[in-house]
Amino acid sequence: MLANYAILAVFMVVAGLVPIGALATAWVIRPHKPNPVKSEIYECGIETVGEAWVQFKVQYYIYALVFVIFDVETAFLYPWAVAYNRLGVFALFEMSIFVAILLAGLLYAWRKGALEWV
Amino acid sequence: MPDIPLSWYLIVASALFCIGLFGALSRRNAIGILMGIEVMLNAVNINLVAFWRYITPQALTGQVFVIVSITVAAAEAAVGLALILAIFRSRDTVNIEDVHLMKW
Amino acid sequence: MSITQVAFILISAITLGSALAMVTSRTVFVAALWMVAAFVGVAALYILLEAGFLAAIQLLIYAGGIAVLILFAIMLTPRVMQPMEGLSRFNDQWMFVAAVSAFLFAGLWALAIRTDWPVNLQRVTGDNIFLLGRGFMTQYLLPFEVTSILLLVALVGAIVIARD
Amino acid sequence: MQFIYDIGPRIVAITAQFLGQHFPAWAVQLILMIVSVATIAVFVLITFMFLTYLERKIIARMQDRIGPNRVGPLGLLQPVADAIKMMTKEDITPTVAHRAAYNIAPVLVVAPPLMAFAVIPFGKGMIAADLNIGILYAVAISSLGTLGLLMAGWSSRNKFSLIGAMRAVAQMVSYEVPMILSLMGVLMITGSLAMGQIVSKQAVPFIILQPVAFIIYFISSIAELNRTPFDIPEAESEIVAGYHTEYSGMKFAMFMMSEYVSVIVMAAVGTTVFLGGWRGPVLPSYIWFLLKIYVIIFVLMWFRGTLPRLRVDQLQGFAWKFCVPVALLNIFMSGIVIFLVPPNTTHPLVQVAAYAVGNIILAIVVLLLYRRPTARAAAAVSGA
Repeated sequence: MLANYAILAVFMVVAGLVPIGALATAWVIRPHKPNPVKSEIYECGIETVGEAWVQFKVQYYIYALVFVIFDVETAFLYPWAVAYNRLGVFALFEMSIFVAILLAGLLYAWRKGALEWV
Repeated sequence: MPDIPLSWYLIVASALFCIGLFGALSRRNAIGILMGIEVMLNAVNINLVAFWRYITPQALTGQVFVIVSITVAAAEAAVGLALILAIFRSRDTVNIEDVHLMKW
Repeated sequence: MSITQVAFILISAITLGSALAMVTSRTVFVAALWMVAAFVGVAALYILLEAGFLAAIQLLIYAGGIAVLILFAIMLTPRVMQPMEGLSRFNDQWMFVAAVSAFLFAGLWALAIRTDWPVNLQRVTGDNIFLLGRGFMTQYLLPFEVTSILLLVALVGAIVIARD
Repeated sequence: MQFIYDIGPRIVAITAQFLGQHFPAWAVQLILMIVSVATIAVFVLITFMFLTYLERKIIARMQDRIGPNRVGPLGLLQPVADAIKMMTKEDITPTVAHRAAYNIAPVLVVAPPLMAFAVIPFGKGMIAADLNIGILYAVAISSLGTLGLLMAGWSSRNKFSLIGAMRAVAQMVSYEVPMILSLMGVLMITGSLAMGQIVSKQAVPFIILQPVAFIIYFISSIAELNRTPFDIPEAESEIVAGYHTEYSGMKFAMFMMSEYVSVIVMAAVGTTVFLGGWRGPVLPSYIWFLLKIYVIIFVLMWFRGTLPRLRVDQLQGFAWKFCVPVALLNIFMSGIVIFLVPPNTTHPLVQVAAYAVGNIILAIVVLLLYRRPTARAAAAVSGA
């Protein structure tokens, strides 16, 4: 069984080597002539004003939050889906309760306007 | 797998736990503390999986326990970060030494 | 030393190294990236323990979900993205905490080595994912439904707290 | 003749036999692994270079232009010229950037989609690792790409980069949920997460049984790829180029490469799960697989040539208020149909009929549920 996963390690090495190799080749070939103006950050040619690490609105966090909750749900739903056609209809009911409780959360967020971008 | 003794996993898990503990107790930044706690939970999960594999490989309890524990970790991170954001909004800081409303 | 042992040592070194880098890095954003590396290392340990499904879940939830949540929270608190000027990243008690952690580690190490664990190295048989799915529907039905309530509470609570 | 049909496994067998005479068993295994991974990598890279050409050519045709036509016959050597240009172009690192993260980000963006190919069955017996968590592995690995984007956006220390990265990640996480849920209908039928099983259970391609799931999968993967009409993270008119604004030369090429490799991954997963994978009459299996992949990719390019960009609020609202509920309804529908018509025992035609009824009912329910919101939206548009 582990042999099946060993090829993932090989994949990881190759997937890392492809971009690193490309970047290294380019690093050898390309010119290096930095100067202060060139190395400034690019904001449409205008001099930058203020700090780049600005504060974002809380809306981003809410989306990530709902995502994490539903992501966790997959940890339960995927085994259930695999087992379903050998389980019978009671599994569907048990599953519906689980999903309904989570949907209540989604509906709450929806009603409260947490899903609006604005 | 079979040629790795169980104690190796336990040692790695306890090392990870202690690193997380150090992070959780010593960082000034509230988000840093939360990250320490997440690492501690991960260390516990390694232990659970190792015990499942080495002691009760036929029972499912170990794996179910890990999935539930991951769920709890996700819920904890969600609420904890929301609290940190709320504190940041009202007090404009995430340095928890500045947040001492309930301190003597 | 066998190949799996070498793999184990390599993975553990990466995991623990990333965790150490996490607790010591000055910038919180960089610390969060190291944390993700540690999570991936833990997923690799799960694979060595023949728990492939848990490894995938670890990647999906921790490295893909919780990490994004933490990084977003960092973006929402801009001052923490840079090291705090004039302040160390650690609080005043860090040396004491380091000593306690080291002591605890020594104790746990001794415990892990000395205890005679009742090891039972049977092969894992059957379709693990199917068994988990059936387990959630039968033996572990209560934890299964209770976690959905936990998730609901976390969702509602976090939304209420995060938006004023 | 038979040799052409299962060329992959044959070559592996012959090589293994040849190597077996000279090397110990573990070395043979290792060499075979490296060779097969390298073959897949080369295939992906060549497809990537060809796709950059194909996309420009197709979009040009749709817009009544000719597209690349100077380098080589029909402009076919354009990708090579591009590659040489990228290689020799100066690479600028902003002085204020966080150097380590800035340099690692391109690698982290490319590696996850490349790793996802480990579980793709390219043809009969041509799968690198038929893991029992197959599809979940592909989803989990692709979700790691968000971290590279955030790293790139943050480390550039450029407002446009950071805004682009945040938008991209918010969009990708929102659409990951409907994507995961849409795959579940299929998994309930197959009873396995392994890609090999998913293909072998498809006597009828699942797109016929699960059309709603396929549509949701397709839409959410376009959003995951940040392609038109969901390309808000790279909206040139608003935020320059999004998260890769600061990147130039080869590092910029890495971001392009990640985009196209992800397109191939998405098309390959979609083919395997919904279009019957490598199954098909007459032609060899891998040819079928390639044909199906290119059909999906062509539709993607068609979308890009046709549709305008959406607004952020429309996009997020569509994910949570439409895709997620509909995907859940689809799971419920599949559950009922599977209970009435068990997939392993009934004739495929009966199944097709049962799912047709199920899908029609599902469509009616969805239309009824969303009648008011759609009417309101239409009124808002005509009123404005």
